[in-house]
Amino acid sequence: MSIPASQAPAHPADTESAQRRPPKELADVSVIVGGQGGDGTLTVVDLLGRYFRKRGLYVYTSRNTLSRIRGGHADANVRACRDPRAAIKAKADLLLAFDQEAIDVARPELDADALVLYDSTSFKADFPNALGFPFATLAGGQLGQPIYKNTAAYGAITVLMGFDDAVARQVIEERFKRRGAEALDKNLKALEIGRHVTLEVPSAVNRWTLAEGDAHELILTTGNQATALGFVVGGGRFFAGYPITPATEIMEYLMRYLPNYHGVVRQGEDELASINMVIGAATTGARAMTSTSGPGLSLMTEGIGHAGTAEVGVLIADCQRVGPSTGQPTRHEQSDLAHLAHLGHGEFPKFILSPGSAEDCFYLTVDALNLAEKWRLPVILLLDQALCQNASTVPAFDLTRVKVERPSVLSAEQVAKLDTYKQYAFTTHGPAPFAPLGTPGVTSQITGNEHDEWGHVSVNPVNRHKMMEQRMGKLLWARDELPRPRYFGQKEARVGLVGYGSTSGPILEAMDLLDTEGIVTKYLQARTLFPVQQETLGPFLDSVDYAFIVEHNYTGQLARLIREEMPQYHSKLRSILKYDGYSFRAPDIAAPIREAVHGSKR
Amino acid sequence: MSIPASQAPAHPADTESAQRRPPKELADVSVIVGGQGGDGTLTVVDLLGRYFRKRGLYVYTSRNTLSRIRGGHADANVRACRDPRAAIKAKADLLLAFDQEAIDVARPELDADALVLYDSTSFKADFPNALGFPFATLAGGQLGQPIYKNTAAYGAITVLMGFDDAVARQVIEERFKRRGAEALDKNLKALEIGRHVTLEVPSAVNRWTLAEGDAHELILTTGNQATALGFVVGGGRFFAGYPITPATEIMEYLMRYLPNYHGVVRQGEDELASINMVIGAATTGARAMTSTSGPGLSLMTEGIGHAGTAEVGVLIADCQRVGPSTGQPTRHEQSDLAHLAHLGHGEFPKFILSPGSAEDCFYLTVDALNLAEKWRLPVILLLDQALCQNASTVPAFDLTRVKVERPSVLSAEQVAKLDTYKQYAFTTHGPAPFAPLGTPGVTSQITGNEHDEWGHVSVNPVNRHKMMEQRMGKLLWARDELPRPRYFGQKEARVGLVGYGSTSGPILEAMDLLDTEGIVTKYLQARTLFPVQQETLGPFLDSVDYAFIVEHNYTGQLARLIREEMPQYHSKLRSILKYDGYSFRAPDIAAPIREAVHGSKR
Amino acid sequence: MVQSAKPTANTWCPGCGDFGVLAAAKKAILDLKIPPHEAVLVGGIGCSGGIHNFIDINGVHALHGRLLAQAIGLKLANPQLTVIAAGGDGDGYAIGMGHFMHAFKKNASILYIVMNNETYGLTKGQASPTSRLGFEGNIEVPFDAILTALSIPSGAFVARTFSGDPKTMTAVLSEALQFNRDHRGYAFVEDLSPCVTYNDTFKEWREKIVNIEKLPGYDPTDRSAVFRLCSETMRAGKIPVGVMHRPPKPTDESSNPLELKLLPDNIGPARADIGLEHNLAAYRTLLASAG
Amino acid sequence: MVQSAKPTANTWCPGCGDFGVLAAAKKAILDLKIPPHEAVLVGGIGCSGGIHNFIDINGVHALHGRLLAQAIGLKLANPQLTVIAAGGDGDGYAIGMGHFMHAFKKNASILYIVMNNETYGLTKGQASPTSRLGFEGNIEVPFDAILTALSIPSGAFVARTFSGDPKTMTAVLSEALQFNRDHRGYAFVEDLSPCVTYNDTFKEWREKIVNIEKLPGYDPTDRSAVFRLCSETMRAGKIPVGVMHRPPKPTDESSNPLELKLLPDNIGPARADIGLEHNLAAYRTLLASAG
Ligand SMILES: Cc1ncc(C[n+]2csc(CCOP(=O)(O)OP(=O)(O)O)c2C)c(N)n1
Ligand SMILES: Cc1ncc(C[n+]2csc(CCOP(=O)(O)OP(=O)(O)O)c2C)c(N)n1
Ligand code: SF4
Ligand code: SF4
Ligand SMILES: [Mg+2]
Ligand SMILES: [Mg+2]
Repeated sequence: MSIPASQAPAHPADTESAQRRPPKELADVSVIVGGQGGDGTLTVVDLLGRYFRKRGLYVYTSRNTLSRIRGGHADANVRACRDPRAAIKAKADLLLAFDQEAIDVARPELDADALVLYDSTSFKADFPNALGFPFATLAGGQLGQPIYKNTAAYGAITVLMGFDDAVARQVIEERFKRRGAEALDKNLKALEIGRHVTLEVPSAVNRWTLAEGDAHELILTTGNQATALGFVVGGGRFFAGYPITPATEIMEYLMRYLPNYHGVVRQGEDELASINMVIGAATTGARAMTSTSGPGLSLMTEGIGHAGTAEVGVLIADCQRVGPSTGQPTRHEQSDLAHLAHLGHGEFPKFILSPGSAEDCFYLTVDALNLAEKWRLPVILLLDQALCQNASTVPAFDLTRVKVERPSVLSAEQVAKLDTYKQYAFTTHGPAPFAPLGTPGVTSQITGNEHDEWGHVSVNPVNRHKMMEQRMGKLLWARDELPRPRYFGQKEARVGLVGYGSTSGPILEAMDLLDTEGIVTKYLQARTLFPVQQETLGPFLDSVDYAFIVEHNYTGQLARLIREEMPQYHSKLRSILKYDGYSFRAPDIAAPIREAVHGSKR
Repeated sequence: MSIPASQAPAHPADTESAQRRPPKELADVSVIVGGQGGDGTLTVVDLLGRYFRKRGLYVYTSRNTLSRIRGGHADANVRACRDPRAAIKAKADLLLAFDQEAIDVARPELDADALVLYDSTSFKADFPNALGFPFATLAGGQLGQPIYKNTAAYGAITVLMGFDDAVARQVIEERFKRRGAEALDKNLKALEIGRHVTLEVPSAVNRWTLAEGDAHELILTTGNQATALGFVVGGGRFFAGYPITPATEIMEYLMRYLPNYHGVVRQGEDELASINMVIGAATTGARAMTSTSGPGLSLMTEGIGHAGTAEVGVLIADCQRVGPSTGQPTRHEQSDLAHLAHLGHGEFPKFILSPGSAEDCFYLTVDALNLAEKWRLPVILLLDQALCQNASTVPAFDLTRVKVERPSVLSAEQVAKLDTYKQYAFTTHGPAPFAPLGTPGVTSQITGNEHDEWGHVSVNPVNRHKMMEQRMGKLLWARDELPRPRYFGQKEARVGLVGYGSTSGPILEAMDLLDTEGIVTKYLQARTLFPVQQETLGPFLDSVDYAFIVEHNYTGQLARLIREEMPQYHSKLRSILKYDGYSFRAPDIAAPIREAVHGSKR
Repeated sequence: MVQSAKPTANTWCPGCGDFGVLAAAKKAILDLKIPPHEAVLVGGIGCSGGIHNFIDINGVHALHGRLLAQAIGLKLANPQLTVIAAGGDGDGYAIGMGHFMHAFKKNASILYIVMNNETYGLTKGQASPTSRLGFEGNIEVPFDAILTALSIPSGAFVARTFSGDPKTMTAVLSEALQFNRDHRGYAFVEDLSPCVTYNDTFKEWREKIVNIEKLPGYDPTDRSAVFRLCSETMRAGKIPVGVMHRPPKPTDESSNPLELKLLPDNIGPARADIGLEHNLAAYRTLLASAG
Repeated sequence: MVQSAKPTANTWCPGCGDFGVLAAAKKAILDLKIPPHEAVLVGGIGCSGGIHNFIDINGVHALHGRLLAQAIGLKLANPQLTVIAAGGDGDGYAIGMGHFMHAFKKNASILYIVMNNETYGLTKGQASPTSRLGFEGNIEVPFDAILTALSIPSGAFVARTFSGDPKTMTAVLSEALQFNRDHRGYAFVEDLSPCVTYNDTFKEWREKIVNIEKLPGYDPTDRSAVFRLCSETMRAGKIPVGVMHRPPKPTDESSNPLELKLLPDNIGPARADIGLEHNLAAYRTLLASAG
């Protein structure tokens, strides 16, 4: 229940007459904050997120920024929910708008009942259900600086949603304590300004109340942060990268973390330098990674192939964004998979792993480090903008689930017991173990030219043939060790979904939606994308009538990859695609499934 | 018929007793010349090739060189045949060896009856049927320079094969006339030295005679030269590249040709510069190309995607070699297709065309230029080492078959008649025409960021969606214009072969082989590899029981690409693969087909 | 008039040094009466690289670091175009460093403007190759593009300007563009262009800049002399600005710019007649020579 | 003794200048008593780059142009290794130019030897960035690595040697390696190493080289002075060789090499203990700080 648009207080002046209603309890709330870059939209979202967490709710935040520093439309979204949701809510309940553009952009995202709270300093909202206060004027007048308008607006929201006053203040304190006493003081005052004016509008007071959740023990993190943390505890000690949205934060976190563990972080002069520094570092036995996004990834193509054939284990985190070329640097897409699965001139083995949540980023990064070193090949950690940068609440990371295993690394003691040490010895089951450069007693040759077992250049056709089989054999030999999918939904469902990365959030929500309509589904969240995991996908596809492959690209890359490897299933595969820079909302996924199910029942 | 090994004149001293036999007529002869780099092996092959051509035979030459400048084993092969053959003969009839290594390397390539002619100056051949003369000693003694041993050996071969004396001399004259009188004179003398000693061995004289062919009107060229020529007549005027085997000769030919046509060739500082110079040039309306091989191609990944999304038509010739990384720079492989078909972060349209012979290189390069410009996208001309560097006899190029069409280019006059000019206008059928930068009356914005119709940066999701469809739509809209396959063999055959590039030569020979055994086959030589040509592959696959996809790589890249696009045919596809750096010989292809056919008949 | 792509609204932070470059470039183009369709601005990737959107000539948005390659390709394909490349210090001196160096060697008559703000603006303020020690944890000595430009034995015009001094900047850009249009070779101008958001150096730079042209011993035709003057100025904690190298009029063809060496007739690939008919005779000869 | 990769047979043309570098490098390593397993030679792609196959230390064959990045990664991961990068002028000054420049800025204590033969040997004699005008149709001014090295304000050791003078070369390489091993920073040595097959300059270079150290005013701590000396020598048609920059012993930490700035304890990534057990406490604190 909510106020019909016609009765809405469009402006403080209109509100006096509004009747009192019992507050609606929100167990799943979504707030958009929109304005120009520099309006402080992210701060409001951050404050709300902090409050929601204290209320024990699951939180998910996302943002739409432009590839520019100030100005231009920017908005952010925060969702709080009693259920764990790692997706943007289909429709928002409240929009805080700092200009009309924010309203126009958000309009299709707003619930029919949504309220627009806005800063009436410089415009009158063109929206039926709107409530305006001159936050900038008020902040300017009382604090001397209109920029506090954002905290004032937060204050208004605390009233609208019936926040606990003390906790609402506590949130401000936590957020601003490091900015000095003056900033803290002014923000607290701004909070009061916002509260004050809103309290004067009876219909606005406790318009909603917020459900209480039980998710108090969670941490709020992003995929980028979780990846950086996973890298450290997985023994990663060398990182080289080059700034690029949405990957930069991995480097920035590691700049903070790694120096405490004898680790090194270098910003390279470009991505070519970065991947090659990482390869150099890895030859000494250091666990090493780079992170990048599309343009940088394309530049690393030659280097990744080199690591493959020289058998140097390295980790590449690819934070996908909208491509090709510079594309849309701040927007979401999953369109690098086809490239990665077929990457580079010539043929070499690599693994492509993809975590399905910020939590998974942590553990899968550890696995990726172990696998890269053991199998002596490049491992790609395939992320995407939403996974990298959207913050979500996840269980605290558990070190007992972390293992650092080094079966391929020979110590000086082990080497001393050998008769011969061949860096590229032929085996029939896996990579030859290697002695990192610098190991006493042996010298190595490491090369990207075709080579014999010693690492010496060879054009012998028999040797070439065997070396190809030795290297490519890893794709078979490693199968049992590669991360398994996660399965969700009803075992007996005949409708399957397959996806990876951040689509997991909206997929799970879509399944719940469909469930309420009696459509039972199940979901295979792929965590190893390459080599294509026949042994898990096969039984899953066998068990369904058809499967929807859900991904953010035009050509259906994951579906094509499955077809290429498992063509016998082709008639079961259907694609749900989105390639406009925005993430799926649950209904985007539910709708085509509903249609197919009803269609097929007709 | 030939001499059994035991009766062979292993050394001049042994030969006096050998009986006279009627000479065997050679209608398909293969000669290997092997030694150390610097022994002049290529010269002998060149001289033989010239003679064979004068005899009206089809000629095919190939070489195995190391990635080093002097020394190390090197060999070359020349085949002459009354039928057109663009493949190395399965077994060679004659080996000219300058050292024992040459014999050891060539041994598996020699016919059971083959003769080894060798320079006995420094070794005695370990081979049953061998004939040695001390060419180096003789040349050193009589000419003062042992290096003329190669021409002396050529002299010996002219006797063995019953060459016409005058023509054999004429060949020397043609080859050395530009090297000055002394060089010519000494080579003529060396020829006589070789003839002289050989004539003294009765069993060696006219051991074979050479069939006469009727292919007198052909030219001898390589894929690289034909591509360069096609580029010029197709209106190509800008080339930028970076040296890399086996692509360098395209640049070197164009350095000679282009300046005569207001054209420009630049050696870039690397492949990144090259592809981006080419893109820059193409924005002015110049038809522009780069050529490279694997490592350079990988580096161009970002640039090619940029051309795709900025809609700049450019041509990239990829001369495939053994990868990944530096791989085997001088060796043969077809392992870049998967990369190219899925190239780069994000998604953009491109065409991948592949000529099946040196002749086809010429015409397909012209087509590629027309298509790149018309469709405003990158076109990849997919070549391979054997196609690029092996010389073969082909019909002289026919300018009446060349067309230069420019439907997408707006002239100043056309522009003047427009109301609005949008570089990226939405259409429903093909690319918007463009006015090259510099066209009076209009200015353009060309960008790799997502953009609106004007070329202005846009993050609007509706625009993004439409732009993706506009660009990717080209892959559908252009289908009718893309080069069609060539078909060979019996229409009614139920066994199909599919291949591309230089594999066409050995495939056609294998089909003839199988034909003699009663196995009828047919061959689809694919000339458009991407987009996968369903409309031609479909009917072909429908018409056979199964199809062998013949290619030089480990994973079966073409077969996988077909599966990805046409999974319904998966059970008909079988792969014949080779990935040891050497080209197919016909029996390599015939054998698995024979086995499959007999197996399936069992 | 045909309606075609027009400049868009500016997206820079208010006060950004790049506004100075934009204004000066517009004025120089106007002063030299270059028709919009004859001029091309190739932008890099970065805040600065967006400049091509804000000026009424042809615009090309290149890949990060590759603007010089595209600009040189453009110029060689159509030598009558006035070609300006403009981007940031990250774009030009980090990922683009190889092309930066080779542009001097190539010596095509294009102008390259680097808007040096000693940081990566668009990716939010990381250290760049010109960042001073300590900036965002930077531990690498800053690169000095002028000293390096002087080290390359080419006939390029080299200068440094400051966004806080638009008059001088306009004069320098006009001179550089005229140099290009006279086919005298490559022109490189580094503009000190503060990033007011992540590295606001306006005040500091205003105090530190020293006009090299006013120093005793200044001779813009003598690289070593200017090299020494710059080194000394820097050692004194100052920043030299002004024209650093103004090559004398060339006396022989070996110092011609690239486009004239390659295209003595000044036609070039874009304007070559590629119609088959007009080339038939020449193509026949060419094909006859092959094989 | 464990049997492991040993040097292979040489593949260079007889007389190639690179033999001089190989001999000098072997001798320097021997003289400094560097155990084979502690030294790594990272080769580029080119004839010269094959050098890592011919010397009894660890060898890495990098990608074309990327040897410096691999070498620096190696050094930072294990600062106790003696790391030499060695390749050609094409590898280092064309495709590798960006890394060439940035290696000075980075200033890790590794040695980089460029075997400059003014051509691309392995791809059969095309013009390289150092080729003179006219060589194989070259129309770009040759790049001079020494002048440019002097233009970068870093604490690097810089020298040029000549393959025809192995004694000096050995001395210079020994000094450079000792400089590295003392963690004093980056060392760059350009060796003039003729390609006897495509560009045999032995005779010419022998006549043209001038030892800069013997010239009046030589001061290897003063970049501008050496810059001028070199420029003048070149103007006179000669080629300066010798130690071009020998930085004084550093007096403060800001001139420390990269590996010491990053790893004051000199342990580094490769030798860090990454066992979970030994890091548990620290990891717990780290994780607690997140979220
Ligand atoms: C290949 C590639 N790597 C990284 C990026 C991300 N990126 C965008 S702008 C930029 C740096 C911009 O710095 P600068 O060139 O100094 O320009 P400014 O914003 O300071 O004007 C980077 C690294 C990219 N677009 N492409
Ligand atoms: C990315 C890439 N581009 C091109 C090549 C081909 N290539 C091999 S060696 C070489 C040049 C070698 O010249 P230089 O570095 O001077 O070495 P030299 O042979 O003269 O010692 C080139 C261009 C390659 N291997 N990789
Ligand atoms: S971030 Fe800096 S460089 Fe970018 S627009 Fe703002 S002030 Fe200018
Ligand atoms: S080609 Fe030149 S550089 Fe290469 S090995 Fe021979 S002489 Fe040396
Ligand atoms: Mg900058
Ligand atoms: Mg060289």
